[in-house]
Amino acid sequence: MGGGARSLDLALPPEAVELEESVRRFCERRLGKDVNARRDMPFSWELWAEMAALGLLEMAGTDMEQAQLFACIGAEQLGYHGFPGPVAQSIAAAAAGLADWDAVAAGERLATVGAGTTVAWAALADDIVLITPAGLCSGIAGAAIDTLGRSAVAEVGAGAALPGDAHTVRARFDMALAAYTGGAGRFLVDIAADHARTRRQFGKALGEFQAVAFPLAEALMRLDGAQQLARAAALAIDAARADAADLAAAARLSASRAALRAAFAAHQTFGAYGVMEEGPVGWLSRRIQEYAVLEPSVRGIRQTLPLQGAAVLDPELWPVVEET
Amino acid sequence: MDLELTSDQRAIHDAIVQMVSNHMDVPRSGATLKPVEYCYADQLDRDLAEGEFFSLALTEGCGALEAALLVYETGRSPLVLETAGAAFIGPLLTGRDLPRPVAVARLEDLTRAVRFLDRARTLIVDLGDDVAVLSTDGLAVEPIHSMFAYPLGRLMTLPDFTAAERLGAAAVPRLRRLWRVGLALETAAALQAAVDFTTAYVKDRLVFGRPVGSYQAVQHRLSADIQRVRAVYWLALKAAWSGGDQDAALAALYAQQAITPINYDTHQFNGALGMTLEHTLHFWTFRLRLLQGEMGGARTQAAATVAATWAGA
Amino acid sequence: MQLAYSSAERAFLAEVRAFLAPWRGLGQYLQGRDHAGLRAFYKALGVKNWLSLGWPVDHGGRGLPPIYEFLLWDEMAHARIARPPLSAGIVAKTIIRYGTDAQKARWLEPIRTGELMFSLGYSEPEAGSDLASLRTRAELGPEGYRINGTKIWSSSAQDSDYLWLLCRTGEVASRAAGLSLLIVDLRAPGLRIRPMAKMSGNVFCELFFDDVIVPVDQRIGPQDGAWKMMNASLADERHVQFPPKRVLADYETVRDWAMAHGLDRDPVVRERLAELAVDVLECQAHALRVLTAQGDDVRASIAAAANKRASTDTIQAIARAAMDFGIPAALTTAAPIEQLWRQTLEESLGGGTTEIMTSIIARQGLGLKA
Amino acid sequence: MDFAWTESEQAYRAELVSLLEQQLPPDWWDAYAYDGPAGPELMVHARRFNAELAQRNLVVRHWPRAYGGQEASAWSQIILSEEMWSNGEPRSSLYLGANWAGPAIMKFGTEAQKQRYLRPIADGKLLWCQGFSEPEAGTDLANMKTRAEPDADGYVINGSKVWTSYASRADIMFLLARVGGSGKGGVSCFILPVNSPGMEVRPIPAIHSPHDFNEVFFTDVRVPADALLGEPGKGWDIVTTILHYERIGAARYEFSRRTLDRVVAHLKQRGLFDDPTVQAELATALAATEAARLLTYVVIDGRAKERPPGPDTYVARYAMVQADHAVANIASTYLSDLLTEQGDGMLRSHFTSAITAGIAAGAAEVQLNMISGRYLGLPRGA
Repeated sequence: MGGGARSLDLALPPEAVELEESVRRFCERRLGKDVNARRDMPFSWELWAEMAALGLLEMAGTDMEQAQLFACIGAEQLGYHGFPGPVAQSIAAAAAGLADWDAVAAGERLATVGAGTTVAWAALADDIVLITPAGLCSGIAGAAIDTLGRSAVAEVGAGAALPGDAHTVRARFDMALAAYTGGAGRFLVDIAADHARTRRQFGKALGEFQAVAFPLAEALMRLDGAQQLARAAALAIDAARADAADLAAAARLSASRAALRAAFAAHQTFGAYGVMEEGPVGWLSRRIQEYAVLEPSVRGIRQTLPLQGAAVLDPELWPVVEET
Repeated sequence: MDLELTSDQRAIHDAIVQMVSNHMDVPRSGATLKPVEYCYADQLDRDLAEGEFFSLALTEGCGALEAALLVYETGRSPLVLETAGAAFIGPLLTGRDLPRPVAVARLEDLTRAVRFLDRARTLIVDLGDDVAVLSTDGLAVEPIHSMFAYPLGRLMTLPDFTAAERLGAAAVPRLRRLWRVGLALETAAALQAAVDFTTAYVKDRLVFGRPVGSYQAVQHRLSADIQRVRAVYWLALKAAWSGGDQDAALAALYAQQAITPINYDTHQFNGALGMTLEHTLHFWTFRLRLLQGEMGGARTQAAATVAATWAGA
Repeated sequence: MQLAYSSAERAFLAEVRAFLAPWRGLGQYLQGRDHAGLRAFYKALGVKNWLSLGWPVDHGGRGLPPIYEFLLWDEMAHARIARPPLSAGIVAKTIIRYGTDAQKARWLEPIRTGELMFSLGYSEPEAGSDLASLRTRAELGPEGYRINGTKIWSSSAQDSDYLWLLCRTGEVASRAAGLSLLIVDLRAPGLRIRPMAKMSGNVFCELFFDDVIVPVDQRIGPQDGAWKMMNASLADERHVQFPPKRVLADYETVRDWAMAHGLDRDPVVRERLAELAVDVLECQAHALRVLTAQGDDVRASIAAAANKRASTDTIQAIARAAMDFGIPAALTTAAPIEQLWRQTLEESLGGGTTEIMTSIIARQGLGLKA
Repeated sequence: MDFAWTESEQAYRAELVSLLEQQLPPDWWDAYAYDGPAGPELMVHARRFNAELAQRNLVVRHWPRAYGGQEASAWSQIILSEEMWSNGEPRSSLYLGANWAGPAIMKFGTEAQKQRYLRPIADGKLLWCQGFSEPEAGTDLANMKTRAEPDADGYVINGSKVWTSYASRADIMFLLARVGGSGKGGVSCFILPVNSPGMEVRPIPAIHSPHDFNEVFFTDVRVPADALLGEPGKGWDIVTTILHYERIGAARYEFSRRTLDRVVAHLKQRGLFDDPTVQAELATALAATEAARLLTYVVIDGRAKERPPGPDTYVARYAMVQADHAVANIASTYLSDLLTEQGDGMLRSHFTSAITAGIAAGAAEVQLNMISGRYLGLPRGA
């Protein structure tokens, strides 16, 4: 009965689909289609610069229409492929008022964003942006810390104030991290489902066991919800909605727990394979968890998120369009 | 260590089980739509009293464990009977048998809802810094109608505790310990009964040409549930045996945390029929729901567990 | 991608809210017992022509896109007034698709005006989730269909006019291929209705058919052809079946209750409420997926399964949390919390169990045949 | 019913505690045990440690006297396991021999096999490994492909095993290989030295440890006829008996319990201990470890009374996995920086073993399947 809704439309604009495709092709070409190739890929300046050349970071720094939606789509894809480096953090850093942002956008300098005393990618970054209650300041990297997520964590001390708006940086940080994390979770579900379709046990495909299939289906369901929340948060940032940061924080909490659920289901699906160093799950699941725990943390979101529940579908929060 | 009942304990256990099994019939509400709130096991109460089972805790050669068996075994019936207060908490706290039923409550809950209060003849109150034991004669009790499958009551006005028997500050931790164990025993019993009931149902009920219980999604959840149930049982018995703060808090904590998943799983697997008041399942479900909130709920037990384990240092 | 509303949609929503205001709380937890009130309400909707928002114009409808029905029933769920009636949804839409001209003329108008209430006769004591195994038989004879068997789980049969009956006209072994849809007068001789009380405080009915006669012209669509029609009508109704504001309403109830008792100052409660707030937002995201997937059947089916599962998971999580906060005030029947909890226990069973929804996602979303 | 340890059990535990205090170096967790009982430093240390144990008659105290034991009860065995596992299992894979390989030989072996293996086990000289899992047969052992073809003087083994803990440094392997038949019927047990010609051990680095897992390849490995334990094709009975013991052989709950104390110490140091959310998680995890403990004791009680093994074992094993995960989750949520190489060796060791806990000795799912069938009596799926 009737066609689709026109005012509410989840289909991505053609340019975003194009971006998504070009990031996918880039990742498959440079990281390899095979998970085994991706897993061991360390951060590399060359790879980072090539990624930057896709224009994703540069776009995140503009106020082009739907720029953050594009950033979100790009971060999802890079997360899906486990692209090494401060992807989400760079998208957030675009709003931090860095003096050398152009070089960061071009992939020549590396920027990261965090809070507290330990920051992911700080061991490699040229620019560290710290979100503090008093606003933004630059961070000074101290000792590197080896972590299971292998995201170049370092101790960080506070430096000079930065001009950008902390609220905006935080909103983009949460949104982009939600996208990256959700993408990573989806990758884990996909490879686990693939394994479950092909591997046989007790005379049946593994995926015919409800104990295997259901946790993966639940993770998929959660990830699908989280993906729409992250995209909605990006649109809210683009539309300068006053509560955009809250929606972004909600999206990050959603993506983080969905991805952790996906990681757990994938670990279980792969059994012993799932815990191998060269195994398909561990490298990415540890990064997902690391991103959840590092400040500003998901726990912090639970403590501060406004207890509203209407932000996605409330017509009064979204712009008005004329029907075509 | 010996985790089997001694032959004396076995004899007591079997006698209780036999008596309980004589009183398992629940009057049906039929098509009247009048919900059965609870069915009190009056006859079982009389039978057990006649056999002096309520005095097990103070009987020579018996003690807390034997009384715990009584609380557990009677708790498996869909009919409700007050045993935790009368046979376990009361005698072990005061060293004497108290007029039954015995209601136990925190001061702050007295005017809200207290299990058994509308039938109780003795009320034990945790005053925070003291314990009061008083007869309910002359107390202004209002029965509370709920679907929670227990008799419930509340006090219209607080009594004069200065006139009541007071056990002193040292009795407070003792009461809480015993209360937690009683709570865990009652919970263990209702959980076991609900899971047993559900297990029997899913073996028979067919869906898509197979028994419901042959689906792995059902099997695994019920299996995880039975692990929880057995854990509650053993934690409760160990706590009854040891009388330790930590054991009691752990048992109550594990018990209260096990309720939510088991409530949902048992109802999910009993399907639509499990939702009707003509089914027996809801008696345990509602009881468990009430037990879950007792003594401040799992969070209070968690705090007590931490305090009993890692205080100081 | 666009998240925005047209001015016409906004205006419609404003009109809906104004209209619903006096009816707020009619259905309490959506299965209230005030059937007289409910009838009056549906008739008032009929006057607004709001029971037929999505019907084609030439069948007396407004021909509006699904978002209008969604906005209406979503608000309705938030205000705890009523669920979309079977009559104007599945029944009318099936008649529009598959009915004869005479059937359209006979049934659509009184449905559109809210005069007829229908009850659903699908489940049986031995066929709950697995409808293809149902046994209630309809034998075609000279006087019409002669029906024998038992139906169960019909929510409001004691207060409705007609039953939308799924029954077996083919061989028992024919499974889904031997089922037909009939409209049965609930006052027909030989039909006995037995109400049963549920834990939620609501009622559902068992229906016993003893040689109940149904005229042939009350069969909708071809004999033995029910399965396809049922699936089509389910697809038509996906966007209004589990409205996210039902979930929001439950959440707001618990949140406000917790705050009124000062529980949100407790960090454990506070964090749990934040988790629930995000669950609620996820439900909205799933509803959005259902609403925008109309026309793409696989995507819509996965989205609908996810939406159902997410909604029931969340309303149960909300109710569990409320009970876990564990203060005695939650337990008395006067508090909204315990009613919520009892109601939500059954939500994961009706409308396709959680296991079936998960299975759909596993099969269609991941290609896993569990 | 009595939950107390006897005086002699308490004395036994005290003896073990003091032995461990003497024998384990002060930097034990950080320098030896951080990678679990299969870590190279630990395996080297284990040879010294095991000699000390043997000297005190502590390796096989629960065995019959005829084989070097003292006929101590099953309770003394669990006390040993508790003290060893919670200290990172300083025996390394000696415990495989003491817990089940030895008992399997006692029950199914020839007199010559008993003579050959039991005394060296009691003397603490053999580090074992088990060749069960295969790339295509993880939890589903009946699906294994490794074959042992009979020839004139014994058998020729070809195939491969995977996830074989300890193999790179063990002395001896308890191997499952197929003699004839398919399904469970062809499964047979062999005992052979790990350095047998044609056997190649290749480590598989895992996220939890670079040392825990190995692949083992067999290319025309010739073993004498007396490498076979029991009858050919009857290995399934042996395996089900010994796996039953293995499921709760390691007192993992005690390791989790003591790790939780360490977690608490760190949380206090960081000012996180007073957080009510943290406290709720700590209490829940503690309840899980103590539940697993009691459910294990129920099984031990049955064994002490020589009752046939029942489905309680699966319940206990599943509870242990839950306890492991509960403790590990707290550590990884609040102390994740201590789980790395520079972190806290005990936390790291516990965390990494908890990751595999759901997988080792039959995945958690298999335990649930067993509970469904054997405990609840639910019908099998189609």
